[in-house]
Amino acid sequence: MSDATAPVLEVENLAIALPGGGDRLRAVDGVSFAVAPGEIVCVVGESGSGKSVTAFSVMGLLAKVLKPVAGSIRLLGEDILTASPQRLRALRGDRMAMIFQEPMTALNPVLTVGDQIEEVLRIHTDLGPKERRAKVLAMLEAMHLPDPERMHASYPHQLSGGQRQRVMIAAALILDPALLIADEPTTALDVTTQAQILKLIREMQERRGTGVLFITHDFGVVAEIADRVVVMQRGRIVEQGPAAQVLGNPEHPYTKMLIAAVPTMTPARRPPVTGALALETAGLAKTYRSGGLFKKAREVHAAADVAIRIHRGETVGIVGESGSGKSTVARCIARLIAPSAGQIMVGDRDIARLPERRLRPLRRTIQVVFQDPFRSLNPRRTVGNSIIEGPVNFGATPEAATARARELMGLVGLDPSALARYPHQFSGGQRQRIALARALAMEPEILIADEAVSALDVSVQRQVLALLDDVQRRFDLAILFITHDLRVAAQICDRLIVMQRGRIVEQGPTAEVFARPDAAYTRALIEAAPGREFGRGAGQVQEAASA
Amino acid sequence: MLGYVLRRLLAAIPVLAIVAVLVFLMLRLTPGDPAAVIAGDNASSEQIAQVRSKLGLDQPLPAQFAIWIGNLATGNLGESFFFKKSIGELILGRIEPTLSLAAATMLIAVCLAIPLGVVAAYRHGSWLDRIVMGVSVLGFSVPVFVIGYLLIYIFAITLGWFPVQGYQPLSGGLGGYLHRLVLPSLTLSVVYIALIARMTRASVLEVLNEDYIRTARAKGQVERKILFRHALKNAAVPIVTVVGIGIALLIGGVVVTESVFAIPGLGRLTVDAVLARDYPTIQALILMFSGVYVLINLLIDLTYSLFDPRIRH
Amino acid sequence: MSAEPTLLAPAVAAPLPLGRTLAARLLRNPVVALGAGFLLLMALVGALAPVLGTLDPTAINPATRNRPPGFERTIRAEDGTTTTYRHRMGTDSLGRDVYSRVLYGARISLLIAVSVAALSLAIGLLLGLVAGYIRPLDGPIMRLMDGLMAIPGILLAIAVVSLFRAGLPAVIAAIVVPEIPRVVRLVRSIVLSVREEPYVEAAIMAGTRLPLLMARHILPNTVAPLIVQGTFIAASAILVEAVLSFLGIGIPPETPSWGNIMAEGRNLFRVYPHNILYPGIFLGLTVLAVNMLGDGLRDTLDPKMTGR
Amino acid sequence: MAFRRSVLGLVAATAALLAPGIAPAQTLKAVMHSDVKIVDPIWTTAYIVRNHGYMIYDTLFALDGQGEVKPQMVDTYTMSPDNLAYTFTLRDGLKWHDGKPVTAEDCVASIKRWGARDSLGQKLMTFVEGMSTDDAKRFTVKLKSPTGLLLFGLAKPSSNVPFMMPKRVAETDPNQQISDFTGSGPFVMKTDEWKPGDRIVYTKFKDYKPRPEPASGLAGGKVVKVDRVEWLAISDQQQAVNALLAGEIDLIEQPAYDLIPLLKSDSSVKLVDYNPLGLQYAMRPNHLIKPFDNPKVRQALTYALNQTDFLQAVVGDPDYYKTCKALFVCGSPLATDKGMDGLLESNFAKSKQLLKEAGYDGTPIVLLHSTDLQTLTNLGPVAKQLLEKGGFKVDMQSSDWQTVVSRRVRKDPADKGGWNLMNTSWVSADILNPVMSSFMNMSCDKAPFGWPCDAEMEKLRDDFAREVDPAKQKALAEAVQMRWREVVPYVHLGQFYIPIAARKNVTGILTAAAPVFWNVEKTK
Repeated sequence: MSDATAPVLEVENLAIALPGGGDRLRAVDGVSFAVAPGEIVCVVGESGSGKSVTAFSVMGLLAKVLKPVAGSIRLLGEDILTASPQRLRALRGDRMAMIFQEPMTALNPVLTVGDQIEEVLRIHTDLGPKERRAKVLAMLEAMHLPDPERMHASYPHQLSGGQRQRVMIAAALILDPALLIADEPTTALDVTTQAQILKLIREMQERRGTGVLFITHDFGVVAEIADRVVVMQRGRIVEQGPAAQVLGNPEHPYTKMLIAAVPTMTPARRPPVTGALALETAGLAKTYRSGGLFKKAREVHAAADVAIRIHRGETVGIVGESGSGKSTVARCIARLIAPSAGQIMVGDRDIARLPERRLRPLRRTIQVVFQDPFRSLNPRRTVGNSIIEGPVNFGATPEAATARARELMGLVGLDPSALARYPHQFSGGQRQRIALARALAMEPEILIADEAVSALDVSVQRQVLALLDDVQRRFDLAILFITHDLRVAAQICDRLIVMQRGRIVEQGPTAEVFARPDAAYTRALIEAAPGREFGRGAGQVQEAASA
Repeated sequence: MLGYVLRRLLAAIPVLAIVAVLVFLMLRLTPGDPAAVIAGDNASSEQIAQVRSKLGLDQPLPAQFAIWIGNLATGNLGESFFFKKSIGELILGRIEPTLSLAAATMLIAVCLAIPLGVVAAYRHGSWLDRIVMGVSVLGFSVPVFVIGYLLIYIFAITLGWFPVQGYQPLSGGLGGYLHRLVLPSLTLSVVYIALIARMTRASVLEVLNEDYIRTARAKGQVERKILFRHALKNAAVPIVTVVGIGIALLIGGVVVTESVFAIPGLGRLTVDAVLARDYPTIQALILMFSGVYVLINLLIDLTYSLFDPRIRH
Repeated sequence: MSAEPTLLAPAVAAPLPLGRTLAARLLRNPVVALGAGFLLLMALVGALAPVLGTLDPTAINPATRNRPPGFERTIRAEDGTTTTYRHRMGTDSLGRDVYSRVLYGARISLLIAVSVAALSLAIGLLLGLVAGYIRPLDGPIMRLMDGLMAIPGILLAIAVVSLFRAGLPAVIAAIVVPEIPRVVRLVRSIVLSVREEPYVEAAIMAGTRLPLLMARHILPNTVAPLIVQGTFIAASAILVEAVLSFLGIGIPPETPSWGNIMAEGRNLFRVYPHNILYPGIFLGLTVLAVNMLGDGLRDTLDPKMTGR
Repeated sequence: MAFRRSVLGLVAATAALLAPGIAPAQTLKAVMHSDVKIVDPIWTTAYIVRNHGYMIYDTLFALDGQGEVKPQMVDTYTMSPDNLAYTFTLRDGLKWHDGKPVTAEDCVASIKRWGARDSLGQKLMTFVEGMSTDDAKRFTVKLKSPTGLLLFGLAKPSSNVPFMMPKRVAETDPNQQISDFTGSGPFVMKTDEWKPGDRIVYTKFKDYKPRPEPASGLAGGKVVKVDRVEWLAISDQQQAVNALLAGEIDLIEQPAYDLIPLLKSDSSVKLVDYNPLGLQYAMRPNHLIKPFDNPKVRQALTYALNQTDFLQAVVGDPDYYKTCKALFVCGSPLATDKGMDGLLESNFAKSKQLLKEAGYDGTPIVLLHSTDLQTLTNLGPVAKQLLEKGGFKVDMQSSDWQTVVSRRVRKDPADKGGWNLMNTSWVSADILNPVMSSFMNMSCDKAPFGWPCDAEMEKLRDDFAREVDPAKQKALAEAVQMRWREVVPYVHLGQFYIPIAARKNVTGILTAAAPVFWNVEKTK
């Protein structure tokens, strides 16, 4: 709260009531902070912390069921909570603007990009069509978008994710608002794109002196961009202060825990694993063909010439951005899809082409933990039934399988009596534990974790990673770990495979790859990771496993 | 685009072939014997047999089918057993009333239903919304002919505003044509108003929850423009779909409405043909309706790209 | 989901997704309660028709045709005793008691509604599951369904009715056949989307065989949409039966169904409106009730489809 | 509301502006009992086609209002002394619609085609030695033996009526339909405006030369007093009546009985009884298969049934029905009650007794029931109820009339697509004597559906055909009726009358066996 300049935004003692039936009475309570001109304030917290509700209440865009019950929000000294709807509309887009998490859905798919940026000018200015157009083109240019003329006439679906977010920023900043609210603006983007967008926000904000309220869950991003940090937990602010202070010297235990949970970008040196070879692929490829009689046949090489070796007790990571083919490889190996070419050797058997009937007996060897904890368990079956399904398929009696399931529940840190419950009674992290128990119940040799921790909050993520590490050692598992997150990969993988456009561009021991990346793409990935210097906690993983 | 249309038309061929086989088999398995109907009340068995052989009904089924398909391929729909006219001519003579009825019905339905649906969605949860939705459920719940009789009773008999029945071709003057079209198309449109209003409401409601509506609000846009500039165009695809399905299903309602209002259209021709076991006419009609269905589906798919730039063919 | 507690938050009784609490939740919805209540009433009326002061609904009496509601007739029994019977809803063109016919008609109309819904769902479900999961059969089944879809339903029904001898089974079949493709499409689309769900893939990875996979993981997902679809099919079945009767190809006229009574009465709409009025009210209200039930069920079971 | 009214006003105003003077006043719009789909009155017996025939064709002879045979196209005729040769001379000035004169050759060809098709015609042809043309206007028919059937046959009032057609048309194979609709009758068919299922249009034939006598029945001068007649197909009776009351049409040939009170109560409409003989209901058993192959079971029908129930159920208003036990129609010369005592009085005990004697095993009899023809629909349930009381088991199978028509010609067992009983109706003019009445034909396989077989009855009919003396004819008719009682080829269920409903300003509807449109006038 700088005294030199009047703050753009002042939130004081804000409280917003939740409709009845929630786990707490207020979505946010007693929230006070300020944003000065030219300052980037990051509000950071895990899901449910109330950070987005705060942002939306500033815009006056709260859902009708959420009602501010106390406090004030002042934009340039004007109280927003008591402003008339007309006044709010006049302020929105003009004095304050917002960009959102998902640039695809935040842009109207049936209107051109230029039209949507111009809309702001039409609402708030008296400019003629020509002037508006000129202004929009200039803005697009300033956003470093190629070929502004063409861009102006394009529809959102014709743009890449990064370009869409640039368009959103253009629309938000075209009238030079005093305040820009950015709600997780880079979460849905690939890491290289994220870096560019963060840079752009920084650049724009510096040039125009805009105050920015930046909502994020990612400490990497915070480290990259924040001037000041506000940490929220369960609707309250637990700590706030200059970025260097909060990140470098947190006071509140929650902040400490969060920061400790962020994996470091510097992987520990791990001894090479020398267990038996569990899995080997050669020339693995998956090609999708489309088209027919009147259509040009099109081939998409989702994966090509993939050769992977995994030993028992070893964790091999596959990293890459979306579309790199990393998930395709995982699904081929799990034989959820049939590869187009190549071999998948499990022990001495090639399972690449086995028909389902002959594959089934071999299924237990490879198990998968999927990304989405909310969809990976059948909502209509008890957790116990889900866990014993596999063993019973393979001849175990339900009683024996249930006994084993109880053991496994304990092993993954859950109460064995919870077997009778349904998935919706568990949190996301608990469900991932259950999914892991289900996989372990099959006594697999190979475990595929397909973005298994990507949907989890950082503190939960740390626990699950620790658990994975633990069970690997217990069962001498070979783990194929698919992720887009370099930090996570650095944390857990013995060896790393980097994929781009369906092909492996680099592989090697994790520390080696991070220290001396060979491929340009690998280098770009590492460079782009936000807050590269930030993060520690590698040493704390093990102790969290039992939490 | 052209390639897409061609591909879709080609894909329609197997569908129509299946329809042809289904219809052909179904008719040949029915107990009615057109020969007996044609030969008349006092015909002897020999006379009936003669008629049967003259109509080619004594040949084995595959041969009959082959002949029919062969004729179709040359564009010959065949000749009606009863009307002593070529079926093409028969159908042509009946198209205008049915087309007029269908067009007027859909026009009324769309013009009334879409505004109703949009308003209901915007005033979601209000008494207005409940009334629109309640009345539309009622619209689903009453048989077409009851609606027809009610409208006739009120508007034709009691008030005398419209004629009770009949059709006047467009060539007989626009005024009379419209005057006679009002009640039948109103009757038939009730269910479509209900259908389209509900779909519009649902679709607009869904769109109103989209992120880009929030974006528009964040820009300071007023609600009216949000509704019509942002929401309606996005909601159009499901609405167009339901309108299209409506057109394709119209024939069912047309059959009844044409009977109630004595309109000489394809619907009545179909019922007459079925009751008379006029195989060639039934076959041709059903095949034609199926073709229309396929074409309408294609047209709908093509109009999608008008509303949604993401859909390109 | 902030801090991760090892144990669960307070243990809640496990609610079955389609269990008792759901029923309670459904009945709290006034629309559902009203619809279900009315349907129950109609079912009771149909079942109890014989003891609700009715006559034989098929007994004709040429001497007292087309009498207005409230007309009283003296009935002479075999043993010579006489009783006075009041025709609450008048008599029809054969002197049959409209009140009795309407009450007995509830049986037929509801029977048609229920059996059409059950049959089209059952057949559609089977075909849809097969099409959705057995790749080589998908093409042929869906092409056949496309063909069936392309034939206007009412024409298909007319054709099917004339295929069999006119009667209840024929009418039911006639209404079922055009409904099947829509159910098949619905089931197939659910199957296609559910089979991509991670928990289904997990079951595959667990070595679960196809029949079990279907029954355990796929089928339950179709239940809610099918129940909703079923109510709408039931509503349309009652209406289609009325229309078939209107066109003169419904169930035999001596068997009373609402559609049938109305179809018979329609020629006399102006002179004797009671013939069409009473069954019309029963039919309209019942269809309304079914539709309301369907709307309510959909809102509760399948919020995504709301308003369709 | 105000808005709607102004829109309506606008529509009405546009209508007035755009409609080209409405249709000319002298157009008569009629709704007939059915749509004209087949247009060959020789080929089908359908009454609507007969009516169509009376519009565009003419006959050589015709029955007048008193039921007497009168020349129509024929000017004069002579008989040879031995009654074996008839020579007919055509009137002057008869023309086909294409302008060519009507010739004797045309008439001979037309009689031949009719004789090949019509049941009475076929009988008649068994008497005919040969036909020859003497000149353009004269032709001679030579008989093998004397018969009263020739003139009566040529004047046959109802289906199939021996209509005269041009030779080129009359030479069409009798089993195929004609496709040239040239006649010489008082109206011309507008083939270009004929839309089956919608309307058929006739215009006045300007060159028609009516006879000088006043019109009487189907005979006399056929003077056309309107320019144009349109028959509209309105399948919905209620709508037809609505249209009549609203003045959109001028006439309904067969208004539904239940709607007659509505018509009676409206002062702008009148009901005209044009056909004093009316129509008759008949029930036909199938003689080929069990149980009606047994005469006793057929006799049980005559005891179990009664006419009143049927007539009340269908007609209701006693003004429009008559119970009549005479087979050849009450009000006709051959009407008699002889041999009818105790029959048709619903004597269920007697019926049950007969069934017991016959050893009826309770197998349900299949009763074909048509549900789409107004005048037949209610017969089925009444029949079922009476027969069940009379000891039968009845399986009433409902369908549309065309299904009945195609099913009744099947000789299969009842449970394999055949049938046992069916109901129908015919105009009395078709059954005025034993030869005309087609259900009385008991020539086994050659008989119409039902296929009754009785040599004695056939002999009586043959005798009747040869008889020319009316008194002896009557005696023969009585004998036929006595024989009918034993063998029961069919059961008649009563006579009924269908009035024409017309706007008050429609006058001149003739009393005749068929509804005809000459002499009909439309005044302002």
